[in-house]
Amino acid sequence: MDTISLAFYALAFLIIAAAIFVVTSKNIFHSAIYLILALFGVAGIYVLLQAPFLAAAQVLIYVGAVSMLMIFAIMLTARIADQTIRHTNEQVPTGLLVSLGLLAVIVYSLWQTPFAISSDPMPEGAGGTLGKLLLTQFALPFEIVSVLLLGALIGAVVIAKKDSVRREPEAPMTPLPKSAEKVAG
Amino acid sequence: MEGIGLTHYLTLSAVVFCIGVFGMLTRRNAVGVLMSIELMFNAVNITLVAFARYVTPATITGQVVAIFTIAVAAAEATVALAIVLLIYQHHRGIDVDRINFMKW
Amino acid sequence: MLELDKLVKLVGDGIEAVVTALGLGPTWVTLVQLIVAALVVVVFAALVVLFLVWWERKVSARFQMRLGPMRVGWHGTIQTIADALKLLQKELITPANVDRGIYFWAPVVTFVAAMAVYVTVPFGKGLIVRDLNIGILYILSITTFTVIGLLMAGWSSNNKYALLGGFRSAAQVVSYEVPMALAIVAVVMLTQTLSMGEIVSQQAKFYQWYIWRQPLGFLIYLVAATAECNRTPFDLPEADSELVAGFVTEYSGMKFAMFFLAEFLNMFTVAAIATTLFFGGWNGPFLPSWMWFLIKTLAGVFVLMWFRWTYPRLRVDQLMSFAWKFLLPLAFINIVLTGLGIYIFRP
Amino acid sequence: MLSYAWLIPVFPLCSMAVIMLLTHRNRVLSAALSITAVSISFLYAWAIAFTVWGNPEVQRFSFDWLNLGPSMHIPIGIQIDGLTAMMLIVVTTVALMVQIYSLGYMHGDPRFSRYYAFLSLFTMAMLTLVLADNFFLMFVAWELVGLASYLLIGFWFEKQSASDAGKKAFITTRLGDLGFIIGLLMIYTGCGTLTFGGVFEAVKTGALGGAFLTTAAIFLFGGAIGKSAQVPLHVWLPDAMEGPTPVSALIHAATMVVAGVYLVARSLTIFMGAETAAMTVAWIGIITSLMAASIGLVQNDIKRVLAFSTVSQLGYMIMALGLGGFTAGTFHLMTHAFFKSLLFLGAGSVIHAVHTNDIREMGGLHSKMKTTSITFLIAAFAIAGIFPLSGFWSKDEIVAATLGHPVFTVLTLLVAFMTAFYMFRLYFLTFTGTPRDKHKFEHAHESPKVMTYPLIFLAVLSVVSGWIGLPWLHHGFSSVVFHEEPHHAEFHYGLAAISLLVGLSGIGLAYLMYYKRRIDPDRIATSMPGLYNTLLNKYYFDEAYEVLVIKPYYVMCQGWFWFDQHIIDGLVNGAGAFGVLWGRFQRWADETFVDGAVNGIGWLTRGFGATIRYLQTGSLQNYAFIVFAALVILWILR
Repeated sequence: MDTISLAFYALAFLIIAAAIFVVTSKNIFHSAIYLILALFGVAGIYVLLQAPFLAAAQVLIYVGAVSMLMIFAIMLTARIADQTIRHTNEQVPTGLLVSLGLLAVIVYSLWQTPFAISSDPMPEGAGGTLGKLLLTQFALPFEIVSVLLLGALIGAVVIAKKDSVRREPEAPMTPLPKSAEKVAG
Repeated sequence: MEGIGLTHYLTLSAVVFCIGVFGMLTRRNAVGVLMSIELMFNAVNITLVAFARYVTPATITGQVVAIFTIAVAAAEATVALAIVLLIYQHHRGIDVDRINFMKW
Repeated sequence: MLELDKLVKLVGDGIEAVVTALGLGPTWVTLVQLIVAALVVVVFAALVVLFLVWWERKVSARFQMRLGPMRVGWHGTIQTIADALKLLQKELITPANVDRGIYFWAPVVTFVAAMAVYVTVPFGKGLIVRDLNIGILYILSITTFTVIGLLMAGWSSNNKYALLGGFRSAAQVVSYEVPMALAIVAVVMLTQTLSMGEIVSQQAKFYQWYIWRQPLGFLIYLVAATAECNRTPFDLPEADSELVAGFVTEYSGMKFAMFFLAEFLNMFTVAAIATTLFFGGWNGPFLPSWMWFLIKTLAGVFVLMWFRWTYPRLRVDQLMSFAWKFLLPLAFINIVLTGLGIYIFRP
Repeated sequence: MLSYAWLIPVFPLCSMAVIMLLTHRNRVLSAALSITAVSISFLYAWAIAFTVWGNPEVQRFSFDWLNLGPSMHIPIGIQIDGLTAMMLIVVTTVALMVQIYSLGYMHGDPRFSRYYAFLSLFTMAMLTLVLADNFFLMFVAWELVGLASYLLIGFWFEKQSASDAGKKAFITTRLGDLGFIIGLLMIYTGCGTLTFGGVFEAVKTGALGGAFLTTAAIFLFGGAIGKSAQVPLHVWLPDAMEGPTPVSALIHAATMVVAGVYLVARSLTIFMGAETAAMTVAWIGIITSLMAASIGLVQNDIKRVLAFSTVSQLGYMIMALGLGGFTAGTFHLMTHAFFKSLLFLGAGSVIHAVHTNDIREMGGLHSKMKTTSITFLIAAFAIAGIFPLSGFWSKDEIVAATLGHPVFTVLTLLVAFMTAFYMFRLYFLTFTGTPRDKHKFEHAHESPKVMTYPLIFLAVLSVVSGWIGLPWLHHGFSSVVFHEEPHHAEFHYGLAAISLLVGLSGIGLAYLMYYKRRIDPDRIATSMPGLYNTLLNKYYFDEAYEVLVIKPYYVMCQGWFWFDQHIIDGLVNGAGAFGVLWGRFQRWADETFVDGAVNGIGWLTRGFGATIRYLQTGSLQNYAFIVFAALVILWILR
């Protein structure tokens, strides 16, 4: 067994195990940590697939930003003692069935499909080719994604802003009537 | 066994994807659902990068698309988590099966 | 001169010879070499931290017109070692209601993340573990794990101060990572490469240092980096007057030491990156390259210490608005200016 | 530089927009903006003039504005030739002077900023009008100047007479514009284009001609009649004097009213291609001129005298153009713009000093207002055609243009005589003699410098602007407005002498009557009461319109009102009553049959929905489950 295979199987094991923990862990915070592990494993897979730039981007964005957001959301919406009685809904058996069915379907079809494997060399360098592609052939999608991110940013701010929840104004403090003061005095 | 090929990566991707589907279908916690969806995104990304490596290595368009996926996933996570926070403020809880006020 | 690259090569060849003699393949050669290199880096890092802790105490003392540690060793030089020994002996207290697994792993993640950065830091001529072609990007992404560690610690301690500390640190680091990354992007626009080794080799001469072409970028980097390693005036995550000790409140003994270690390592890392990106890395006349690297980096560390003992702490809302409303636009302006400069001056 | 000439109207446009949107609260800033903008245009206009006059080629710059296929294609653009350059200079010069002058005149007005915004709007529109290279853009600008004129006449809209005058001006000129539109449509039908070049080409090659062209030209001239206040649509101009006096100077003396003259001059090729139309133009011009001049003899309102003088002089120009005197008409246009705006501004200065328009309450003001008086005198000499002021040269060209038409020559000289007379009547009554209203005289004072300096500047122009037409210069003024081919009447020393003599005799008569008081004007008036009253009441034009147009219109309206009230409403009410009855029946049918069916369907639907609503759980995960399950099932079933 060569190094690549070793690395692949190790990473695949890591990813799948972590992913299973993500979906089954009772504690949602643990799920998040396992998610980070799985995402890190995926970054490793990218390295194996000779996409180091993408691996770094994966870690930077998923681990650095998306997971962080998840953890934030968890911390803001749950407490450590929050051991909910049920962490899954009543769809577990049927869901399992469908997932396995889907897996069977996908695996069957991809094993049946002959892919046109090409043996061209990958381009040298880390991000150069990618950068050129992004700014030439994919310039339009690139710009659209930028706008999308901006829109998501603003949208998220607007949605999550405290003021967006319309609260009833609190009843103003009515001053005591004069007579009451006298009585109190 | 003759090395690791495209099929291996695709199979791994399929497994991760189906785990994600399972999580999405069964987690009660909304953030949990979101995390499952992130898993599915990553499964798809593995596919894209694997195709870029094995099918079109010269023009690594798959990696470009993967970058777009990551960007879109980030945007999706941002908005979704904002919504989650809002729901939490309204309902004091983010259990997806309790957020069914759209029914009937 | 005292260049170390020959020595490194010698050791590497020696390992190759030994491993091959044991009848193992080239994969194992690389593996063993890497392990040895990692050990060397860990030892080096430990030494650096020992030195830095002592130095910080001395510097702070001088700033306050005190002497600092004087008793253990010459001018208290081995004071830190004594402290480390004390910490090692201490009992590892695990509070009752913590989330055990995460509580255990949090310092490890933080420490490993802090260490892993050194894979691609060029300490001197030929002194780099792996000159990755995504070098600087690698460093940026690995450092994000530090925050994960902090968040884990904050959450798992089941303590409101710890949680708040974790929160603050995560928000702060995520916020300041953006201007920092953008400042680095401006440099990368000039270098046209992400590899640390190449970036250093582009700055062989004094006038080629990128700080001359990126003064604004350097300032942004400096501020953002100070925030990244949670130093004053951005030390809110462990603001002891408000949060006891922030996310480390519930940690003791060796686990506390790991956080401590990671913090000082981060400081060194930040200064090392600044040296590499802006101050020509290990390039310099007369002295051996690794010495130049150390001089420049320690000067950077000194600046950070100087900040710490000079400035008061920011308020948390000021901290956030400073990052998003001032530093980020400034970083964008810097990128635009850099782009314009490249457009004008490159043929 | 020429290709950026479109910027000239853009500066005032910008200043208007900025004043309206931003600076309308700050009067100093607004005025400064407006004056700066028009100054830039002024400098640019002069620069363009010097470029063009050295190089008499027509420059055109245009782009597609509306392109609806080959049948409907309207480009807009600008055209710069000598005539345009001359108009640019006239417009920007007078506009600049008036805007500076207004600083003093409108000082303290509560709507000061708005005033400047309107002035900018007007300047922009007028500059666009003269720059246009086609009838379409010209028409747009034509309407815009009309709008600006309306806004400025009614600027003091609190005064009933001012707002009425604004409406009168707008509606009256619109009548002319109707003719203009019809003329344009005819031309467009005839040759399929509205660019000047294209239309003139069609006329020259004979593609457009005969009775069709004549009709089109006369309709086109309708626009000029309205805008330039020719008979019978001249009635609005005297009323327009209700606006601020600088506005009268700018719009109703120097620029907008000459738009009609400009239109005729610009499309002279069309009129030259249609004899009858040209003669109509000439006749209307001379009739207007004669009539307005005669009215001017007896008016007592200083601004009205000037207004009728304007109408009269416009008639002059129109007549000259109708007789083919392109150079004469445009030359007089320019000189008239300078001295008439000077006269108006001088009158404004007087009004500013004594707060009345009635010359019977003035007198002897020369001692109090030296600058105003002297500049006014210069302008009066200029309009009377006294050598060597500008009016002499241009009027002489007009007289020369009438050679060959003896009737016109005689009438022209008669008008010249009357002009000289009433101008000096005005001058003597205002500035000399004894003050007739002591109180007002006491309070009179010279106007501030911002008002007198423009007067001096315009006085200089009134003197020198005629020298372009000096006979010993090559081709005289025609080389400036070079249009089609050089066309220049020879200078007639005899004619010049006669017209000078006529002017002098008019002045002499006025001198005798109003300065020396040798002849009593009142006795002449009482000896001819019919004529005097006719003139004083402006030939009863307004009354005639009242009787002939407005009264019948009212009667007709009342008739229709009755018809509407009784016949139409009766029908409507009857229909309504029937509708109510029918509706009652329908309601019964509706409630019984239709509602039954609808309720039945609703009941059915509700029952069905109640059964299957359990499918909609509202749970996202349920839906997702169904999606993926369906995927698997579909794959299996494929």
